[in-house]
Amino acid sequence: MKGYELQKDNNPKTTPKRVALIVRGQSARRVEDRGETVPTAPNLLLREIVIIQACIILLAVMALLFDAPLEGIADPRHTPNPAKAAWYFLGLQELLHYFPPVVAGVLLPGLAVLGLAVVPFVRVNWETVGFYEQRWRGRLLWVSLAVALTCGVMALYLAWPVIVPTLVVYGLLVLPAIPAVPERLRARLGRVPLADWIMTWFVAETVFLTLIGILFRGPGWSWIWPWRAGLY
Amino acid sequence: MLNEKESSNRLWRWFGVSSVLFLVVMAISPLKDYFREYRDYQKAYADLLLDRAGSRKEVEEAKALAVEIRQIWIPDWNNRVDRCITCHQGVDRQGMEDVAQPFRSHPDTPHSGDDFQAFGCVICHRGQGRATTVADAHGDSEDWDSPLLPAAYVESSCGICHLGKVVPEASMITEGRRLLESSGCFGCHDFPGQRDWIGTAPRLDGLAEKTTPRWVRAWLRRPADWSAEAAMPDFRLADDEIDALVAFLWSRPPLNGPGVTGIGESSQGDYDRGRKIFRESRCISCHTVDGKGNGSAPELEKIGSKVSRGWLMAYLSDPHAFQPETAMPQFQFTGNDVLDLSAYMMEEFIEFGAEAQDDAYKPDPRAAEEGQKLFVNRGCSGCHAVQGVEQGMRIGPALTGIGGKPAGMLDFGKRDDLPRTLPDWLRAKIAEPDSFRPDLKMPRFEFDDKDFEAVVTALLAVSDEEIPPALLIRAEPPGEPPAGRFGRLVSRYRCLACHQVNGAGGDISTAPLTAEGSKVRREWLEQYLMLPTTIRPLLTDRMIHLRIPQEEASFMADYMENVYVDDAIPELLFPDGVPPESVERGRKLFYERYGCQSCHMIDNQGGYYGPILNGLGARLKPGWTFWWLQGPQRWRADVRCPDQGIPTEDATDLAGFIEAVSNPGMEDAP
Amino acid sequence: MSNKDEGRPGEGLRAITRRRFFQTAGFSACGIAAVGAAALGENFLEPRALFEPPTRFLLGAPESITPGAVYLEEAHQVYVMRFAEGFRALSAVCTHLGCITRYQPDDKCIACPCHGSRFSLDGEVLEGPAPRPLPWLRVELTASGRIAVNTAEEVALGTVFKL
Amino acid sequence: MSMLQRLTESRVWRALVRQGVSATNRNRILLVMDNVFLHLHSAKTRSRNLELSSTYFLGAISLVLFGILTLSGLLLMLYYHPSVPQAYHDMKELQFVVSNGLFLRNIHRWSAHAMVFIVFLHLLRVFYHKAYLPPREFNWVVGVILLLLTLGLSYTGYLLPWDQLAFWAVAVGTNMAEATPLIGPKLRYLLLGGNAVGENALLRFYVLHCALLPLALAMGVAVHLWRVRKDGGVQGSSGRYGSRRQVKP
Repeated sequence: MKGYELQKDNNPKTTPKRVALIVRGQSARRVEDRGETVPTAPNLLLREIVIIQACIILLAVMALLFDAPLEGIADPRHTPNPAKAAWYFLGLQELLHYFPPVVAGVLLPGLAVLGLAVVPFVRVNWETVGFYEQRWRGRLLWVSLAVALTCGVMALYLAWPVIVPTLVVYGLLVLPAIPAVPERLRARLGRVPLADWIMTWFVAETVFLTLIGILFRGPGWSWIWPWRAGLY
Repeated sequence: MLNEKESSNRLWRWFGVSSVLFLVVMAISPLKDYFREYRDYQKAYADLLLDRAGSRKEVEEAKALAVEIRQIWIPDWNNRVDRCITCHQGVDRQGMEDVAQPFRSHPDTPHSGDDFQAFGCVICHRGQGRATTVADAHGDSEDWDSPLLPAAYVESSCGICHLGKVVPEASMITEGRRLLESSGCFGCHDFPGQRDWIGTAPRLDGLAEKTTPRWVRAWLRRPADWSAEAAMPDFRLADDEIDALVAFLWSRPPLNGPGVTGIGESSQGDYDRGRKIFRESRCISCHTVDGKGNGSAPELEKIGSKVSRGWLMAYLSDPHAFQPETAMPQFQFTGNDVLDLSAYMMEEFIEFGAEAQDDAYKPDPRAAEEGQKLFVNRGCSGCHAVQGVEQGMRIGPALTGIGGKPAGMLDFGKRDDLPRTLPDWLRAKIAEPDSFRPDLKMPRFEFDDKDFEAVVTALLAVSDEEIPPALLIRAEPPGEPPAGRFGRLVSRYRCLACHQVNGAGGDISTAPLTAEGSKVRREWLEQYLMLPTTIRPLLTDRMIHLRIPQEEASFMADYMENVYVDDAIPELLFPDGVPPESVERGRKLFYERYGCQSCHMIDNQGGYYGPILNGLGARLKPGWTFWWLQGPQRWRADVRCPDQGIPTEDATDLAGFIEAVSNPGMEDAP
Repeated sequence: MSNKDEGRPGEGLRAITRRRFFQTAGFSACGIAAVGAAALGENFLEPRALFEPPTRFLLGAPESITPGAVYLEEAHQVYVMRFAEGFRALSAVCTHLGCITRYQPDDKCIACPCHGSRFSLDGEVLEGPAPRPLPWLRVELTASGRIAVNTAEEVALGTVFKL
Repeated sequence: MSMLQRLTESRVWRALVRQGVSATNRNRILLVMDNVFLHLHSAKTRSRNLELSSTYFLGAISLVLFGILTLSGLLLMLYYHPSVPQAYHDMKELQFVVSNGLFLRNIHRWSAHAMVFIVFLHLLRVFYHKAYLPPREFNWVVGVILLLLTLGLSYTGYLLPWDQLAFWAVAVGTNMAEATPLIGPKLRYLLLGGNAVGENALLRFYVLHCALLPLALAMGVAVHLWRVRKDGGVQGSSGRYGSRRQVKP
């Protein structure tokens, strides 16, 4: 196995017989022992039961208080205004507002899924090293270029809601490079690995676009302020 | 170890608490379900029945009432389900008329219990049939766009199945449909299934020969100012628009058909003779003059200021050449009659204080061009035909399904003040179209409150509800129009404008002609056609004097004698003359038993409410009298003569008495 | 945090009884919930509004039924017959296993196509596995003068309806 | 008491309930090991994983939601006809006639929403805890597929009430699918069983929602859980981001 070294931990008291994986570029460390164990029943089982019950209680209360939405019978002649999808698709619908369907409906979600699927197979994700813990200047340059490129393309399509979270996350990423920032914050942010930055960016985009779709879009997919025009 | 125990204790506590909570939460929905709203109503109804129970059986019946969902299910009709009777349990029960809703009996309608089972409730009242809560059933919930119809408009639902112009026993929608037709709504809007509506707007060719620019201007400014009966709405035209329209109309070539030339404005003609002809012909049976007339024809009070004398004479000679669709019959006036009549009318019916005529009007060609555009854009061409403009262009939106449109899909424009309901929207839209958006072209109609209600009712019936063909009652088939020579005469004299034949025709005369041959004597009919006499002095809409020549009258009387016969009416009641004992018995019945003299005059004594029976025998056949007496309402539902349930032998004797007394000396001969 | 309690006698016992209490409460609540869920499930499965044709149906006027004819009203699976002594309605559902029987005009009997039961026109079993005669149903005359049959109401064998 | 005792000591009882009261560690472990439903758990659990912050029980909650959805969905199917316009009327029947019908529909709908949310959170939790690292990379991919299946279930379930929301969400969604290069139009045609959202589409979405996707999801979940055990149990927060070296920008 290229790139990995095998290490056996021979002490059966601390560790069951397992293979430990050590990522290249880091000093070999012993795989942590599994820690103290307790019988699953009742310790875990009871917790799970309580969690299950809590879930059902929450759902039941929700079901008692709020009726599932049901609009008028489907009428192919009239599209309601606005025609909003389920909330988890509103980010996608917001993207469709800016990009042609092939980009927003196929390319971007396809890329997102592909990106998620290959997470464990990309080198950058194995690194549990903070972004600023090694060779950060060159990488910051690359990241900056990528951000600039993304924002440029988005600006072409006037997709401001995509740019905003990008810049916010980028701003946080850059913070540790600025000496004026308090040391504790720099240390805290500096330890975040690049993989986490990318994921955070993805989550920020998803959440931001979805929230816009839920809260700030009204008839004709026009921009509204929910505290003035109400929720649609 | 103790730590573990401690945490384990805590876990069990969590488990206990969450389990109990779980149980409680899960119990709420079943409880809510058990105490559904309709349960209280059904219990209240059972209590009500118990209170009112008069017998042991009724008490047991009330006690046996189960709490359950009741419904009318119509599988053959889109699977309709109406559960209104879950709460409205008294609808099909008699004797609950005095009870408060929801348990009150359904008021009497032309449809009865079996029909309710076949139609359900929602088709008439709207709302949500499947619902079992008050708010949802009445359609007040947001997801249901067909709320309960206000009681004032409930007649509109009759019109969903009854597609004809006249809906029996539903005067509101009948009136509404009449208004929609007479106001020319269909000139701009497409109404599905109402293609048999007839426009009354005249052709506008040759207007220069008929009237003056001054008059047209005044008319266009606001038709109702000229005549309160004007069918044309107020288009709120600006002065320059009116000028353009007049220029356009005056630039049309003169009429090709009947000539209006020759007579000019000469003062020939005998005014007094003209007045006599006007009265004799009973023009005011239809035309309004001094507030008289039934309003079925234009008012004539200011006709002299409107039309030219040449046009009036040409029109009186041959109205059908000008307006093929008009209800005006062809009077058989001679040339002199027309001359005198027009002399009288032109002098008598003028608007006082009118300005002098502006003879030399020359239309400005550019204004005329502008006017032509306007003529199309404002929808004039929807109702009025004129040479050079395509007719039938409807500039308004189609009204297909307007009566079922969800309120959420209506454009309320600037009207924030209106309740968000379809009837309110419709009413406001007709009353003040420009209050929604200033550029709306829709004119204003001179409607009063009742008219608005009727029109909205008729519009609410323009529904795209799917109705099983078996339930549809289409427009009454226009009764086969009489054919041949008789048909041509009936058309010339426009008999059907007032009289009904086989259910078709106008409703101005109280005398349908369907059984005329069985009803009246041929000789009388011939005379009557030539010179009508007054039969019912109380009525103002009397038979007009058409001056039918003897030959035609004779032919028509023959035709009716032989064709318009009802087999149910005995042809010969007394083949051998009226037996004297029958006359005597009849006399007693007439005066003592049935008290006919309180309304009818016979032997120059009696009431004045019904037709005079003196000389009746010369008019009516005794078979008819006999048949009539046994149920006057068989002839027409609105006959005032009470149905006294006269048995056959009494009817025979009465008919004999009337025959003998009112027509002494006349044989009941074939 | 509970070190203090350790030494006290009875504390542990109380803790154990408290624990037992919660255990009992929890398990009983779960038990009740399970039983309730079962009852609710049954309640849920029981439809409260049925979409089935009404058991009472109308035929034409009495004159419209030819004397001596055996007429199968297929929608409701009922034989309607008119004989000299009056009208009768027999269920057409075989009493054996619910197949729809057929009238055999040649043999003047009613036969079941599934297992060969044969009935007379009085509903009596002539042969075959059918355990009971075909039930007779209530025949009435409505106010509007039409014959009505109620499939939900059986009458004694031989109860004809006379006009 | 003796009846109860005799019952609990009977062969049948002991065959059904094999461990007795789980008072001893042995019985506690047997409880897990012998039980078909609990054998997804290891007999012993790392006490660190009992902490809420270790996994937030997000996977477990997802599974529970899936269970609730399956159960409520099965019951709802009993009053549902996948045909136009009966499907919509059935929603009304559930609300107005069926005992607890609306409650059940509400639970189904909100659970579906919650499941999408929780599954997404689960994915984030696993990512930030670096629980996708080898040897768990395959299970991560399975998880991503499960997320897609969850979204697919939500989406197909959307059409079933046949209301305006349903109709237009599906009309837009399938038009989006049409934008896929090459296979797009075919895909839409197959999905809808025609060119417009209609009777066929409703039936297809119904089959997808009630049979195909749940089956796929159930199998995916089985693989997912099996891999969790094979890869060494749940991986909670490893609590070791990088080294503790000082950052020197």
